[in-house]
Amino acid sequence: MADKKKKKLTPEAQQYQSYQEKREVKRPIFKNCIKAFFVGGTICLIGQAISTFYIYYFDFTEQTAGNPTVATLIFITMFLTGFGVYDRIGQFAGAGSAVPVTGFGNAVVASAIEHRTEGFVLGVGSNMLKLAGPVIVYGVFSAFVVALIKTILIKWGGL
Amino acid sequence: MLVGHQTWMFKNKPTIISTGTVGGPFEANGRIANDIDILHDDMWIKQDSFEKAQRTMMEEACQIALKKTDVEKEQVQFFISGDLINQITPSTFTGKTLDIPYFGLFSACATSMESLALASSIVNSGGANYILSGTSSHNAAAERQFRYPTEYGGQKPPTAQWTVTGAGCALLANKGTGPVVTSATIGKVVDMGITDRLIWEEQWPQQQ
Amino acid sequence: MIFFWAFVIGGFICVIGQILFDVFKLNPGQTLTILVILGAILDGFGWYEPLIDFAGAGVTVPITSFGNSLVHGAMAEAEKHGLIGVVTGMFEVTSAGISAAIIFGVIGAIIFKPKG
Amino acid sequence: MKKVKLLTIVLLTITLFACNSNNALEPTNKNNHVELTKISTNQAIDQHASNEAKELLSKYKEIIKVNAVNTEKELIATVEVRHQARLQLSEIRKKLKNKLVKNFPDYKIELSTDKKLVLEVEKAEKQIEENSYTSKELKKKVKELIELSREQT
Repeated sequence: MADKKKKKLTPEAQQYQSYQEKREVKRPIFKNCIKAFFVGGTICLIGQAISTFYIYYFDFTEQTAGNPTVATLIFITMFLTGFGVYDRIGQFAGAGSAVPVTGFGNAVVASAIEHRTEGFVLGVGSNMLKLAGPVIVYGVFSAFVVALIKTILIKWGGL
Repeated sequence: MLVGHQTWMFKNKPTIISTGTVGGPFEANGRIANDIDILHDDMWIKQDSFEKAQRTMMEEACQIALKKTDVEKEQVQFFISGDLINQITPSTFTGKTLDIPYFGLFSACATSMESLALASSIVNSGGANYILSGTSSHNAAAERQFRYPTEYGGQKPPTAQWTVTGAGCALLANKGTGPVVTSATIGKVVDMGITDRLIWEEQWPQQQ
Repeated sequence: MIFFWAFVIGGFICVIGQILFDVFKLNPGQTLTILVILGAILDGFGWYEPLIDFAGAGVTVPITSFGNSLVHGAMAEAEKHGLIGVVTGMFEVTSAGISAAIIFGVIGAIIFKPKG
Repeated sequence: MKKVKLLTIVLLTITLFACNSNNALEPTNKNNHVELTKISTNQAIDQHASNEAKELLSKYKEIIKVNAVNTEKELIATVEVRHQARLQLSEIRKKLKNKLVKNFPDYKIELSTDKKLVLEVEKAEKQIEENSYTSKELKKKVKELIELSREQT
């Protein structure tokens, strides 16, 4: 895998690494993918159920039901995180619980809860987005780049 | 005293006359639970942060070690200790509570033996009669400092390590009964290029 | 029918995340960042909207939709105000996820203590 | 390890490009699957246009459900399409709307595929059927529905 990295190391380190690679407990990739599929799919299914509920019983259309659905899922996540259940689910499901928006909510809520011992302003306030920060930063930046390119293409490229 | 390049031989028999050990809830389920003096079933130990809990465990360990002997706290010359947390605050605050002249160390897990080696060396050379040496760590405090918040649902790979919740303390004396520290070999820092895939890879890119 | 596809497509996106975890050995932060960027790019090509029509929450719940709706907000504003809209319209559509996370984060910090 | 990586990349690209097929949307003569209720027209509220629109739309084989109501100036129609066709939903919507605009030049046309609108228009149809709408109420309702269908966030 990391052939390039290996070349820079001393011979002892290379030897040790190949020894380590032989002994290392491999990640059960296939099993993890199956778990991620089912847990992730279930979370999306719950999301679909919530959004259908909003469409049927409130004044939301398919377009607008997305926002309250996300908020509801994060609300549920807050309790699962606070009661210490979400990290168990996360250990079991891996990406299955990290990729849905509940994972984003969990990252924010977990950081907020964790840093409350440092005070509410400098603890909770400044550390809350520690984990979710990269997602927001690169989400916004990549969206900016994509939207910029698309706008320029539409305006001057006649797309 | 120095033998070879990095080994000390102690001729004056520095002796561990007593020890104090404290463990957390995870350790209470382990195989050596019977050998731990105090087991807590709560990660917080009635403190308001994990770091304070770690300090409390260290204080308890020192007090137990002292209580097991008839040595008074005032007879102890030095307290040598360290831990994993930023600025080794749990150890430093324990030093404040104990009110004993204090050395702070930092060598991650190796702190336990490093403090013992240094204490033995001081006792052996006649620099002190009694020295408390020890170390402490707290799973949640370390997780949060080095990895993710404890409630974050990140998946740990099967090779992930688990930081212990506990504290250990040894009272070293120049005479008495107990195990004798005969020698100590000090190791070098070696980088074998192994990284913790969880987060360390970003913080410590492989150098050279 | 939409429930079935929400499950399958949502699960599939999570499998992509798991592959990034296990095969490419990335940490969660990097994985989520890549998925968000992927969502933004897909929307740039106009392929994300059809997926939403097809799989509903299966693509709006995974974090990829965050990138998608950021681009969407930016594009909607850009149509009205030109290039400046790209900067100002970003959070027009997607405020729900972030504001909900922050609000419930603070509430969570008030109610709960970490279990350790 | 390298092979696995390569394989995943190839699989990803295939899945991303695979959903790009484009099948044309053509009206057929027969379509048995459509749910369609014609509203008996009474004096107060003329629903001829809606009924015609429904018949027109029901000829497309992608469509499984049609509902429509109209006032004197506005016509709002909702369709539900077969799930496999939902990937081309925006194109279908555009095409159907153009068709309606061409066929009903006197009306302001609104066409939606949204589940919420389907439910609401169906409700409105039922109430017209039961004669519980005055034409004023209907106008208000249709205006509401048009606003709802235009909402973005």
